Amino acid sequence: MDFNLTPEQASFRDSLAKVVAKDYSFERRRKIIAEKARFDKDIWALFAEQGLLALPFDPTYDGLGGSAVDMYLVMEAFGRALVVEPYLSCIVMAGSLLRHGASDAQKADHLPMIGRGERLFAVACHEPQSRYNLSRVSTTASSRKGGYVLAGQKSVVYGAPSSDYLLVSARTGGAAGDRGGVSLFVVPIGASGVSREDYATFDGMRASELTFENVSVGRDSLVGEEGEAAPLLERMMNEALAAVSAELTGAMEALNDRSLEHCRTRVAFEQPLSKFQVLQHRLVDMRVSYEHGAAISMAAARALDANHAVNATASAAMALAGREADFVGKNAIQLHGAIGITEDLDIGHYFRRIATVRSLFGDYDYHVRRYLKHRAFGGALS
Amino acid sequence: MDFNLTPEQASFRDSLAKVVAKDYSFERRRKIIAEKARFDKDIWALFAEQGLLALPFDPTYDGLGGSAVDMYLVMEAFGRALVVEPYLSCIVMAGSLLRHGASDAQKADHLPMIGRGERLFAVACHEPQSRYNLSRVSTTASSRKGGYVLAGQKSVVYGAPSSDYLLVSARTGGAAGDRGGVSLFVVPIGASGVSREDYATFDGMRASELTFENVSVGRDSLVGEEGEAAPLLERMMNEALAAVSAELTGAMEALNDRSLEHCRTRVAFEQPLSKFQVLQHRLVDMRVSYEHGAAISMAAARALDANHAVNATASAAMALAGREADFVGKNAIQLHGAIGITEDLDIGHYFRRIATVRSLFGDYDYHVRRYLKHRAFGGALS
Amino acid sequence: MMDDVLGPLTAEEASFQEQIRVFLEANLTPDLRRAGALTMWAISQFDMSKAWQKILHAHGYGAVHWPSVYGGKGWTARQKLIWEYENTRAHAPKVMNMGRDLCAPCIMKFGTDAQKADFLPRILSGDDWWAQGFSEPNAGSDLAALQLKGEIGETDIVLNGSKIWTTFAQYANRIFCLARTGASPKKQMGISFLLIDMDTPGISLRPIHILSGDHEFNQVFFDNVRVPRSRVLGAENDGWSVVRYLLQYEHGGVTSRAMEMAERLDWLEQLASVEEDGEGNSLLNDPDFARRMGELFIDAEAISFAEREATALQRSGGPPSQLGELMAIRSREVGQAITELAMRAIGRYGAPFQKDARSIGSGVDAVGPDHILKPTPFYFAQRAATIAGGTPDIHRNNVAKRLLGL
Amino acid sequence: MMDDVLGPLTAEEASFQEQIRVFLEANLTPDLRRAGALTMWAISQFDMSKAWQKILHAHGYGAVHWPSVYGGKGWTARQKLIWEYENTRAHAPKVMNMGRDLCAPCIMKFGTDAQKADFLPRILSGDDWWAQGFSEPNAGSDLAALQLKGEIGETDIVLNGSKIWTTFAQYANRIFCLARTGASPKKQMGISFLLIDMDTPGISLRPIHILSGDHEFNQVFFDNVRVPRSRVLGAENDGWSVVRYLLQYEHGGVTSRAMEMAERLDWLEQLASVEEDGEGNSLLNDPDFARRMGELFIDAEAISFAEREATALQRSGGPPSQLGELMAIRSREVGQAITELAMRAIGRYGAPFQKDARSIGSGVDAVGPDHILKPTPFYFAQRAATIAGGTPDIHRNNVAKRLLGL
Repeated sequence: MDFNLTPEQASFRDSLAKVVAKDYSFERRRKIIAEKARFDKDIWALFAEQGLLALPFDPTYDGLGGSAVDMYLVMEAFGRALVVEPYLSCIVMAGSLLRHGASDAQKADHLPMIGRGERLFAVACHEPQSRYNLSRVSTTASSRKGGYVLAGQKSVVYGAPSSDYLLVSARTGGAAGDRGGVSLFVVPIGASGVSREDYATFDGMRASELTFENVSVGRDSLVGEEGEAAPLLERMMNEALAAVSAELTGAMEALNDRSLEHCRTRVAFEQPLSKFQVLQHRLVDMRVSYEHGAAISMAAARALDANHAVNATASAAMALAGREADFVGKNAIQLHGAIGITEDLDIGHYFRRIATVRSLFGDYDYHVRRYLKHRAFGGALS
Repeated sequence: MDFNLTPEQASFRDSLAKVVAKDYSFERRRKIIAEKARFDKDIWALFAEQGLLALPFDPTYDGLGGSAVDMYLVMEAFGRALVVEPYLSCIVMAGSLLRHGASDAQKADHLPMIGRGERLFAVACHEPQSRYNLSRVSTTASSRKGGYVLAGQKSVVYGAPSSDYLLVSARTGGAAGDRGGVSLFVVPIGASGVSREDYATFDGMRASELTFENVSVGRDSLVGEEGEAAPLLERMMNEALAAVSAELTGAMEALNDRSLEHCRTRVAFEQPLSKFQVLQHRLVDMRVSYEHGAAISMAAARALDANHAVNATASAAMALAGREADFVGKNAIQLHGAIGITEDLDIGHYFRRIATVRSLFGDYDYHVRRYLKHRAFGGALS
Repeated sequence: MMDDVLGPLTAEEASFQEQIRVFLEANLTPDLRRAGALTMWAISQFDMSKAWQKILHAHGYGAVHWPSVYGGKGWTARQKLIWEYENTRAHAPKVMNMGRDLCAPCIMKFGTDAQKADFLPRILSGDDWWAQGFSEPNAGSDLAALQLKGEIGETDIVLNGSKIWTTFAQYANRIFCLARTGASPKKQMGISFLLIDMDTPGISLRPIHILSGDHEFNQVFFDNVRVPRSRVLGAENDGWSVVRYLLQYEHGGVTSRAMEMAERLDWLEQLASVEEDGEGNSLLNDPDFARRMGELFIDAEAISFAEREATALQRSGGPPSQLGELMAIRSREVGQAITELAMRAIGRYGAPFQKDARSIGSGVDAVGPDHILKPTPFYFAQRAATIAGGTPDIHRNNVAKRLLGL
Repeated sequence: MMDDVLGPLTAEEASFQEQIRVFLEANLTPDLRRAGALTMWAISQFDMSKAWQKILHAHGYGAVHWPSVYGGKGWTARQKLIWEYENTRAHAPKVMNMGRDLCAPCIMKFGTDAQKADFLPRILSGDDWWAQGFSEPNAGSDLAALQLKGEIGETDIVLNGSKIWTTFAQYANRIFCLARTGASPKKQMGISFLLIDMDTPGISLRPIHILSGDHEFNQVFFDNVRVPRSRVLGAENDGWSVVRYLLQYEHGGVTSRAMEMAERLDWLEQLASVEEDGEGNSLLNDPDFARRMGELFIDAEAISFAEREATALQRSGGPPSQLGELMAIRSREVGQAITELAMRAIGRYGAPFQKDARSIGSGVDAVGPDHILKPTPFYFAQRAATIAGGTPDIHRNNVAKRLLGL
């Protein structure tokens, strides 16, 4: 989709496309995910060098002050390339919590290091029964002299295996499910009492199950006010949803390019597939899906930048981009036939990522409901 | 669909097909609906002569003791022919209430007359705010010496304009929405205090808005026990849903036949439409819809006959047959182009009937929920 | 939803908007608004739409999109959008537009000075009403297959054959038609574009009622109809050039899909807010209804954003979007789905056929509450949205060819 | 749902059912059941499925569908259905069946006495495991386009080329293949059906992992592989006759779609009953989840009824249904949709990749609760349901031609 970008944004978009095309081929990705760590330090250094890791941060902390539209452009490119390094969890998500919640001292401590690629964060805010509800926190933070003691469990924490620090949500008051009483803490990954089970995920990344037993942290590890983390987590989720939607848009674009090319060259029944009318129409519908997914995803980025209708638009984006990507992913597999369902071709890896992020960030139904909740009905027409 | 019918049923199906083909052409239907009454007395007499009006009734009352499968076959044929006479409201619905609820004296009074086509009933059990909930009754029946006095309003009562009697639900106890406290009464259409506004409906039929003001009826007009009409109404609704599903199945079959024929003969871009692969596939999908709609509709008939899982299967049928017929109807219009959306061709009349019965008997969402309610989840697998 | 369509206004735009609002407020009678709100297909009830055109003309708004030399306003794209928006929001009648929006631009482009002088002012003033005679019984999606025969004589062209799907021809006093006036191996050639008076001897009509019950279309028969050769627009036998120009207007159009959807969604929401779920609660809180509504809102958000972004991109000097036909595939479907859900919303009251009660001035009361009058016929009429102007299959063929290069 | 599949049983059937239940109860170890329950695609974990075949054979159930002369049971269709049902219900492993269900019927029909004697008993006993070598890199949906070259010599046929999508070939000791052994203008001619030992020199494998992570397929390379001419099944160059016979078994099959769906739906329901909605309530009560589940149940009710009705019709002497291919279009989609909803059911725990934890005997513990192991890889593996055996587009082409006569 041709967006109404500034000249700077347009050239940023081009340069991102070149970077991933040159340095993040499917072959290179294959090598990265064949390694246990699934984290290429050279790539991360390259991202740092390109300013991508410092993009959303304030210049005060060596950041570039990028907008949500800028982040859209990064995630779109990463979606095309199926980047597995933890940009989403570290820069977008942990970055959001630190930008909006951290004290000046915390920012000064962490953001420049993150921006240089020398420190990584992961967000440990989901629990086994929380599904997509970030207020459903059972992990506790009990106040002790000079600090807190954390106890509980966090699940499917992306990026944790390669992180130095965790941002952990824990309850300082209220009951599981209450919006109030959730607090956020910076915890070094190696802190005493933190145990970790690392594993691979279907989308080529890594995550952990984390257990906190008697983990002592200082009062200065609190991010934001005690018991007031819910709005921070909500903002983070909205930024994550916009970013994921952009990533899905990039994936759709790549899938459509590959599918079109495949149909032009693959012959069956003595004709290229692209000569069959049903397949032509399928390709058109896939393009329709891409265009609508791209539109709503950019709408979410612009809503973040304008700080207008953020919850509703972020969920609209995740709902629709997710639905469209699902359609494109399934049909790209169908058009490619058996090779589409193997690990040999990129098509299936896009499909796995699409399915997985919908599991991680909420499916269509969930986000339609969230949209409805934040877009209150009743007499919109004056 | 080829059902596993008895030889008698198979020949009944054939004879019904012949009757409607011969005596209920689209031309004849056009003439019938151009008349204000939209009720062809000769046709009704013919139905009586063929035994269709006495079909579901017990032989004790001059009925034929037909099964729900038999009724399926009638409604399937009527669906193909778009019969506008009030068979569904009078024979299926009022018939159900009388069969299952009426006293021997009431049956002896009414059923033979109905079977001979000499008396017609309509079912006045829906109110302006009741939607599909037959327990949401605000009409009241106050007990008076020797009888009751009815007051209230009934809406969109199909068949009322041509009826002699109404079956009216009214509350003898409980509050609107309570299952208990709903009673059922036989009321002559001309009873003092009954006022009627008749009108045409989009599907070529007629209905009325009815107002009951101080309508006195005798105690012998009560059908079933006082306050216990809810199960009768539920049974009636299940029989109606099975019948409507059968009707939709017949309509789908007709639409598919017409569409196939149209695509074989209509030329565009120098080829018959049937040569375009997307249209071939559309026709296949329409056939798929028909087959599934037919299966679930017959399943509902068999469930009624076996008196097993009746609520769930009737709603499954209405949900699915409705969804399939909607798909077939819309696509039949698309395949026919502009002429499909005119009153000149039968295609659009099928479409109107399909849309209208879904409004009258509940849409897909409603029946999926009703199915879920009656098919309780949880540990079906032993 | 309507509130989101325009986006933020500049001070200048706000004052322009205010001026339009004042005009509409002062001139739109309840009947006119009702006619606008009860529009089933492209055009509102004719007598109302005619009355409204007279009012528009009297205030200089007869054809705001036209170049000012012909009586248009010379507005910016943004001003035109605000005009459309305010008219939509106020439920102004939709004027029979085949003359103003389709034929007039062709006359301006291809017409002789005499043709311009004869026809344009009368369109503007609402004295002439044009029908469009393109489709034929055997030339629908494949327009160039048309067969209306035109024999070119010394002074006249003699027409024999028929046109069909001719919207509101019963109200038109003129009709522009395509006729096959020359032989050619290529079917797009040998066609002439004719400007015809409806009262020419030999023209007769057969009414066609659509599923909403409305007399929307006609078949127009031509039996030795003599049309002066001066009534050819553009060159004889080169009518296809005119058609191609016209189709830009028909397909591209000036109306905003997003606005149409937004208006419908607001209407749907209002409907649902006065309906119950059968349990005594508002239909808006029914989980299934709310979900379907939410899905449509989300679809509309994407379409609306795409439209605004494309407009903004063009305004800032970017290329015009190549995606119009592609985007319309989905937006037409969404537009239809809204009308379908509206019919669902009114439950069993979707059944009554109330053409007369809908007709302004008929004096016939509605059965049931007034808000049930529109949904069913609107849903039925809007099935045409995926037929008129090409079926989705035709559009997919085009997009596959033009955009995907297949 | 499973409870509805068989319908009412006669006393005789019930006692037959009881006998099967006793056998399964006594012989299905927890590991075997787990292997059955964790089947991702057509066949369970090989070592488990092999062990199960040995047990089946030891009890006379090695190939219940075969004619009794070859060691089958000679059961009625109804008894076979009850057998399938009880096996499905008890989660018996799905045995690698290309030998037993596809190749064996062809050997019975086309094989020489020597071929029958050599191959059939070893299939029955679980000593031989056959792979199917049909598809090639350039012959998928269009099978007859195959190019594996077979040069017919005096005693041997020499093969060069490759086969692909060869399920579980890494476990097979035999493979049946189609090779192009003669020239012909019609591509279905000149093909031979060969019975080949996997340890023949010149055969090599390239493993292919599917999206579930499983090593499901292989590419099988043939480099001057010599196959004795005695290993041709049927006539040389007339392998297509054998294929056509075989495809009846592959497409028609003995398994019940309704049963497969019912099993999945019961599983889905169990999954949902142990999952929460994020607000502390059961996922079963989530309106969206329940609705999607209800929709699938309703779809399955129709498919199940159609299957029972067709079976009953045939049993009562009616014609065999012509609708198998048509009905499978929808039922495959529904089968996939169930797996997709199952992945949705487990929420964020859909992400972990746990191939080892799924493998019986690996000793690797699951991350998260045990019930999350299956949904994601199952969903991914089941994408093959609309590819293997023909895409929906291919089936629609066939139905359009054969059933609609287009």
